[in-house]
Amino acid sequence: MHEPQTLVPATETKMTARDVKVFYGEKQAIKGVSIDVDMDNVTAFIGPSGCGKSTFLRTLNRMNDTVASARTEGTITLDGEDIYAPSMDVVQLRARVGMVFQKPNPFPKSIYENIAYGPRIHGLAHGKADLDVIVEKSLRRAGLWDEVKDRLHDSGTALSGGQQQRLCIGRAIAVEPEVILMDEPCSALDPIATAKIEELIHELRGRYAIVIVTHNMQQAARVSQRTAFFHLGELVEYGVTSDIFTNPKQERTKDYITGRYG
Amino acid sequence: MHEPQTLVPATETKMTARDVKVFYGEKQAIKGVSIDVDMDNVTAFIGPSGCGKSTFLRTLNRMNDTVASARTEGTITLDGEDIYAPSMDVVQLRARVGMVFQKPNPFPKSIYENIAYGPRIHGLAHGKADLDVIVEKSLRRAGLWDEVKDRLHDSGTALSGGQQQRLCIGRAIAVEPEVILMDEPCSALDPIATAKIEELIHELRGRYAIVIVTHNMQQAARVSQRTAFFHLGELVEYGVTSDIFTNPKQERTKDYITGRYG
Amino acid sequence: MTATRTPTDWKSDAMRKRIARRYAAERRFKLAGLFAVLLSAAFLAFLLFTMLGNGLRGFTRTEIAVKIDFPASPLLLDPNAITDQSLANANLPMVTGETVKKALGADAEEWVSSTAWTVLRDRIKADPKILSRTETIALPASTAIDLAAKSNASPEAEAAVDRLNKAGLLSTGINWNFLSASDGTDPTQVGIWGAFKGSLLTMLVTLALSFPIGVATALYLEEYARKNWLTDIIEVSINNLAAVPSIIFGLLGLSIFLNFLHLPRSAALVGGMTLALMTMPVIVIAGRNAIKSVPPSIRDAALGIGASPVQVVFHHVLPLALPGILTGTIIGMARALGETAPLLMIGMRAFIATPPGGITDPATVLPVQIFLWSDEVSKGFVEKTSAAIIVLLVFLLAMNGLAIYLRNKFEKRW
Amino acid sequence: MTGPAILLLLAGLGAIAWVSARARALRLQTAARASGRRDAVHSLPGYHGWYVALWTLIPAAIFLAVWANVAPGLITQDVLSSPAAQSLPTDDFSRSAILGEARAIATGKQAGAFNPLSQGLVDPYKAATGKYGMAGAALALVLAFAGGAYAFTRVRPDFRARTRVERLVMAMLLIASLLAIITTLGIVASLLWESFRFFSMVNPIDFLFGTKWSPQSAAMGYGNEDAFGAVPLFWGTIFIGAIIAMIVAIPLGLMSAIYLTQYAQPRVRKWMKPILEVLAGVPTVVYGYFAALTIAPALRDFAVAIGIHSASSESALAAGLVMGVMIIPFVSSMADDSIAAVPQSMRDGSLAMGATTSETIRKVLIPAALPGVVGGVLLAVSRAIGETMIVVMAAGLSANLTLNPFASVTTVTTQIVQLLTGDQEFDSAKTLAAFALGLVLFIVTLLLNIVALRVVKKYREAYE
Amino acid sequence: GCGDQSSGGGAGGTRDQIRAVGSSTVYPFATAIAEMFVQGNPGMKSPIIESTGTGGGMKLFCAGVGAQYPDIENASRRIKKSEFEDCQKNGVKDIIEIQVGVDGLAFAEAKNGPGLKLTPKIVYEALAANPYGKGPNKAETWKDVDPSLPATPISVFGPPSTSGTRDSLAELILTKGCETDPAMKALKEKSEDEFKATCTRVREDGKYVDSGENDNLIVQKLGANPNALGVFGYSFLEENKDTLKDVTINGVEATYETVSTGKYPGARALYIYVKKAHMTAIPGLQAFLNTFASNWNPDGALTKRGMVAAPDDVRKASAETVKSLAVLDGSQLK
Ligand SMILES: Nc1ncnc2c1ncn2[C@@H]1O[C@H](COP(=O)(O)OP(=O)(O)OP(=O)(O)O)[C@@H](O)[C@H]1O
Ligand SMILES: Nc1ncnc2c1ncn2[C@@H]1O[C@H](COP(=O)(O)OP(=O)(O)OP(=O)(O)O)[C@@H](O)[C@H]1O
Ligand SMILES: [Mg+2]
Ligand SMILES: [Mg+2]
Repeated sequence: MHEPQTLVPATETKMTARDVKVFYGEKQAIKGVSIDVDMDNVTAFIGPSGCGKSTFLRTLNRMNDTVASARTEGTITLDGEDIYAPSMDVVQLRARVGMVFQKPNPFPKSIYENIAYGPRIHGLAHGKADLDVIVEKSLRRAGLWDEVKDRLHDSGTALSGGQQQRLCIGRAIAVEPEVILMDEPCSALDPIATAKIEELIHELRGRYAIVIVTHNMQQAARVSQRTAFFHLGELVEYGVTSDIFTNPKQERTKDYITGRYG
Repeated sequence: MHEPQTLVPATETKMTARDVKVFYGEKQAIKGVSIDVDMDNVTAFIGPSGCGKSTFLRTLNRMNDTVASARTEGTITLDGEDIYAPSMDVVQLRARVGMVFQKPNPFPKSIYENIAYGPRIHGLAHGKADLDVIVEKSLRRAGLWDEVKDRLHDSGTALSGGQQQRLCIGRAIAVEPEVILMDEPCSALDPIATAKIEELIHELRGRYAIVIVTHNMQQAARVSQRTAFFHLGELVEYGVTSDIFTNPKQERTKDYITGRYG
Repeated sequence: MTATRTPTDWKSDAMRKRIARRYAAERRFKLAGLFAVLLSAAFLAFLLFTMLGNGLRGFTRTEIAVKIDFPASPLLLDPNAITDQSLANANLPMVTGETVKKALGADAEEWVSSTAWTVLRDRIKADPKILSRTETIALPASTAIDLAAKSNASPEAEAAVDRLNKAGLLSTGINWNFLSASDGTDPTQVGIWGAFKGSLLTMLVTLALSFPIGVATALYLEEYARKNWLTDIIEVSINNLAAVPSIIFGLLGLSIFLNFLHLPRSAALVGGMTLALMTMPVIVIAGRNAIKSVPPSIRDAALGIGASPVQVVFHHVLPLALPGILTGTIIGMARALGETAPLLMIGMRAFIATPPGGITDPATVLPVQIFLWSDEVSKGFVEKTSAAIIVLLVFLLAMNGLAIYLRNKFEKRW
Repeated sequence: MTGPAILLLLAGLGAIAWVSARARALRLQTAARASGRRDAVHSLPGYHGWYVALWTLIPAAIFLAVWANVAPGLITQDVLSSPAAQSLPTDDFSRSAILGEARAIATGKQAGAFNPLSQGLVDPYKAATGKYGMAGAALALVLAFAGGAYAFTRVRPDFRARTRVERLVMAMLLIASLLAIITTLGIVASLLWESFRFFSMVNPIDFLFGTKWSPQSAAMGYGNEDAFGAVPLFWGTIFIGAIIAMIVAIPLGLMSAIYLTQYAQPRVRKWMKPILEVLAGVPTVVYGYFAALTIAPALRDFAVAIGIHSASSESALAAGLVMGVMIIPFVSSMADDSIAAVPQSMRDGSLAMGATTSETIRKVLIPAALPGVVGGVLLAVSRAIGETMIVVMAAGLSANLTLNPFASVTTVTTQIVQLLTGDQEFDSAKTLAAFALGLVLFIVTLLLNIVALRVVKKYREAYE
Repeated sequence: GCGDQSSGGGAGGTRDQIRAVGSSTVYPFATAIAEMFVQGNPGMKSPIIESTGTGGGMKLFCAGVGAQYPDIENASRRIKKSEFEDCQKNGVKDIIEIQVGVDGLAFAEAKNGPGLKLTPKIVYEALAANPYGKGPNKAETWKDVDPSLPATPISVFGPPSTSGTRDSLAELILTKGCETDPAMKALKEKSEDEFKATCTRVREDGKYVDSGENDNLIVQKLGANPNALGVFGYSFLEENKDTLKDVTINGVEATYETVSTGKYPGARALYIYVKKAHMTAIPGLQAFLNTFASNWNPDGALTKRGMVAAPDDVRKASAETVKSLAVLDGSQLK
């Protein structure tokens, strides 16, 4: 198991959210959340079920647009650009802000095609050889290459749960995004697979801005440098991970972390 | 969080498995496993992904029968009766050995109907009032009553992930089974919901024989009195939980528990 | 492995162009979809409007008011002893012709429908005392006059209409007879009721057989059948039956239901059974797709609390698959409702002037009636054909409406 | 006793059996439950009720079905031996006509006698009917009681009534699916004999591989050679049904389904889907007139305008286009259902990669929904192959082996219908050719389906 | 028991309804008679008239004697020897043949058509597959056939080869046209078969269009295509005089008189066949035949519906048959 991580002085703020509110129809799911995501630190979102972690995460790459009833207010920027501005191109935004879902969702295509999908639609590869290189590199980074290199043309759905999740991470990496959002990427995985993915997060850190939602506080402590604690759609506390876990400022955070909550 | 549990002298062995082998087509997934499950202690199955925990769990209530390619050998008894004997009624067996799945799978019916379904098909309730009592009791035991008592007629699928899982546990309890099998019941849950379910397991212990599959070793340590460690389809080590975690006899167990594995 | 890639430059010109192209493709695709929907809908609208344009006139008819002086007419009837037979013997057609001539002029016999005398007969039957009075009776106009009054026809007919209009003798009313009568040979007197009832009975038989059998087959194949040669044979037969031309089902119906089982010819029962064989595969195929898309976790959940396989299917799988099954049923039944070819072989392409009383009585169905009328010599049948098509479409809409209501009711997300 | 009365009585008995067995099971089970182990009780009382009710009803019903077939014979026998029957004519048909009339009068279906002889037979008929009716009813009741009593004695708390009842349900499901095989056999059987006779007149090789179809040759008695080459018909079928119609139906149907599931408001989809389904139910005569009088002349003018002077006013294109419109719903509804059934997570996965909606649809949703889409297309092709009216009216009846869509072609089914409904005598090669065509078409589609099953089995992909 | 003699088909052992099957050409006349029959015989159920085509009808008709088999066959041609034998084999021994009228065969074109004037010879040369056995027909326009005609392309909508109307076309027009050539007459003596093939086979290159049984459709198509010629039942011409005009044959116009007297060359006999064994068993069958007989005269109801009355002597003979129920002698059939 890994040691808790120490905060690196942020060099570059990648994304900012200011007073973000999300409504599902009448119901408000996010109540004015402001957060900064930087390149060099991993940000973890924790909080009880239904507090709005996933919802907030999905506002960061506008995946909430696909939910008919969802409505977002406030400003979110990526490199200073407002991502909800009409001039913002959603397709490009999503390519720049990749996402890994809680439940692994490989396409019912071959492993190779799963990875190649993104580079193909974005025209990142020039020719087959180039694509092969991208696929190999992405699978290597996702820690899956050795396990699947001999069966790249098997279906992605034929892999075990942990492998599927790594495939999805590889798929997200393949388009070289700038930010990676992960929604409970390890909840379906055993400790070994989890450890692999955590290792991967460490490796990716610094190259990508990473946001991870997790239920597992140990995991949050292990992989993140900043932690945001959500409760009932509010951002209760946001700060350096080690502070949050050892010295929470808010009573609610403390109660949650020590399990006295609910 | 709970303290590690101490073993209670077993009063009654509920289920025994002797030299159980399971094959998926040609592939052997379980390689001769023998285990006893007793009424008073919670048994936890741990092991890396794909080692056969779920497969073995599913042989205990013959859910593997539903997989066309699966074939089971060996003897498994419930109260001394061979559950694979031709005279055994599978349906009744499954009513006696309840199961909670990893992925919450409520029926797309109302919360009330989700709970009431089992008692109805097994004729456990006499009249509506009786059924109401069963539903309330089961939901209370599953720690869900307070959250849903005002919307019993909403759909079960409209609940959050953690609530759905508790609903499924409630559904399993409602038919008053003798054994409850839980396949990673907390993997989708946050710590609070997890704590609730662990509490529930404590409460249920002694009344039902309980077997739980988990990836979370802390959880295994918290809730179980006996732990079985599986690896590649073999039962590597089986014993008192505290022994396994503090003093494993097998090298493989030790490696896994300390995370040096894989 | 090559050197680490530089992060993608999303702002580059090439990338911008590419995105613009992709958006253009996206718009084109969406427009293509919209175009497809609108085009299909436009076809339907065109067909419907054409039918309505031609057919609505079929629901009205032109009548000529004729003053009839019964005592003076050459009718040999005793008002106190009116029977069907005495009416039949009274040579009413001739009498009607003479009377009309007397009232409207020498060439007027051609103006009233050749079956106008049945109106007189019914009046006399209803009230024999009429025989001692003079009464103005609205007689249905002949096809020529009817057409001339509604649109345009031969100059002679137009002239006659003008004359009648001037005299104020012409009136147009809703042709209730069209909804209540059955097949006939005079377009002014025919009705759709017999064929409608025949279609109704036939569809009931078809639905009663094909729906349960189709659903049962789909359930068996998807849920219970082991994958062996028998299932393969069943599967292939069903897929193949869907491709068998309907006339062949007619041949099958002829040889099995009529020649072997000796069921009555021309009956809705046999028609329904034949069409059921044709509809069943459609329901099975759609049903299997629907059953397949019920998530396995639902089945596990039910099995896990001790539901038997039969309970799992009937309590959980079937309700969830029902919308898809109903889709299959809708298109299968729609096809059966419009089918004529197989019915030909089992004797339903026939002139049947009395509505069927039950499923074993001789009957015909709407599409056959339409087909027969479309081949009639008399021009008066043109609008009747269109009107019958409207009735068929209304039937179809009602049938679909019911199924769609059910489908929407059962459509659930999980 | 009359039929409806005895059926009603049986239904009543069944209901009583159900209620009493259920009550008994409930009582016994309550006792058993109170006294001990869980597995002392097996099935719900309702299942015991059904078990006993089925035992009461099924044997009696089977008996009645048999009896209904045997009794009339016995009754007639009885009547024939009555004195009034001695004066009946010997000729079979008049005799049975009189008997039938007497029976109709006896059962009240007919008021007066058309044939005076039948009046005398009414009373013997009434007597015999009464006698055998009573006998049948009594036997049925005895059977019902025996069955019910046997089953009733088996009601015990741990009796596995549910298993038995469910076994019957399963048997019924199996029988339902066997019906498909029976129908298939029935079709083969009803075509085989006539086809055989046809092939004894015409060489099967000439039939299957001949490229000239000219049934007038045979019809008018010019001999069979060169007359029955079925290739142009099969080509016409493929050309119209599988090529032209599909070129219309697949894009329109699939794009409609895509638009409705992915782009349109749910409310629009709810309305448009059923509206499109109406297209499948418009009678084909309507399409036929539309094709022949609106589309075909327009196409011919168009063809002439672009310089194809040979264009005929009957064209494969006209028939195919209209047929394509007719089968749009087969493609659109089935595709709609299966696209909607692709899990949302697939769609989210693709969108989150930065794919546009159309890329997601084309590259992820359609491949995942392919089995359903293909199923719909197959149904559509099947429907197109079976269509006759549109072809007769718009594509003509001349069997040309041509690639020119503006030429007149004809299809197998159309020829079958024409041959069967024509004025030619039925035993000529000409009419029998219809059966041979049907059989060959049947076998061809059967083979195609077998191949399709193989292929589908190999490439079936699951996404859950 | 030896089975139930009184059962089989229908409700009960007998039918109280007349059933007729057969030709779609006779169908409209039979239905008209059915209607009049019911009106004249209140209490009788309406006969059921099926339109199956003559051939299919014969098959049903000859399948046997009994309630499940039809009583009457409507035929647009005479019964064939093979069919008669089939009947005999199945116990349908006594068949009554009644000619009920004549169906006119009319040639027509659109009102604004070129106004063709035809003779059997021209029709033959325009439509034959192999005119006079001298090789495939190459005529493209009417002018190619006869210089007096306009140069409009040949395009004829006519009955399909399965139809009885097509037989009439072959017999009444094509054969006559063909026989104008003495060589063909000689051929007739030599080889009946060859003669028939040369004289009645119609070209299949799209100039002659088989048009199904739906004559209304031909009428509509002619309206849309002024250059085309249509061949169909006389009644359709009469009903559609506002959009069509007749085409003279040998200078004779198609009118009721010319057709019924046979001056207009296209006319063929229509028959009904009745099972004698059913006469006593099916109520109303005799009355039905009587209704037919009283309506087939030149001023009768059938002619109003477009049928052409048979010549006097034929009508007289038919009326006699209806009375005497004389049975058909199979030996004179072909
Ligand atoms: N599509 C939706 N429509 C309506 N309400 C929604 C929808 N999705 C989520 N919600 C509601 O919004 C709130 C926040 O949901 P969200 O999924 O963000 O929670 P979460 O923190 O991710 O929980 P979990 O840990 O269980 O995944 C919840 O109350 C949920 O019920
Ligand atoms: N239906 C199946 N068909 C074939 N092989 C299967 C099937 N289900 C499981 N297996 C295989 O059997 C082995 C044991 O699987 P099982 O699901 O029991 O693992 P597990 O210990 O529960 O893993 P996890 O922790 O990932 O759930 C694995 O190798 C798996 O690939
Ligand atoms: Mg979430
Ligand atoms: Mg598992």
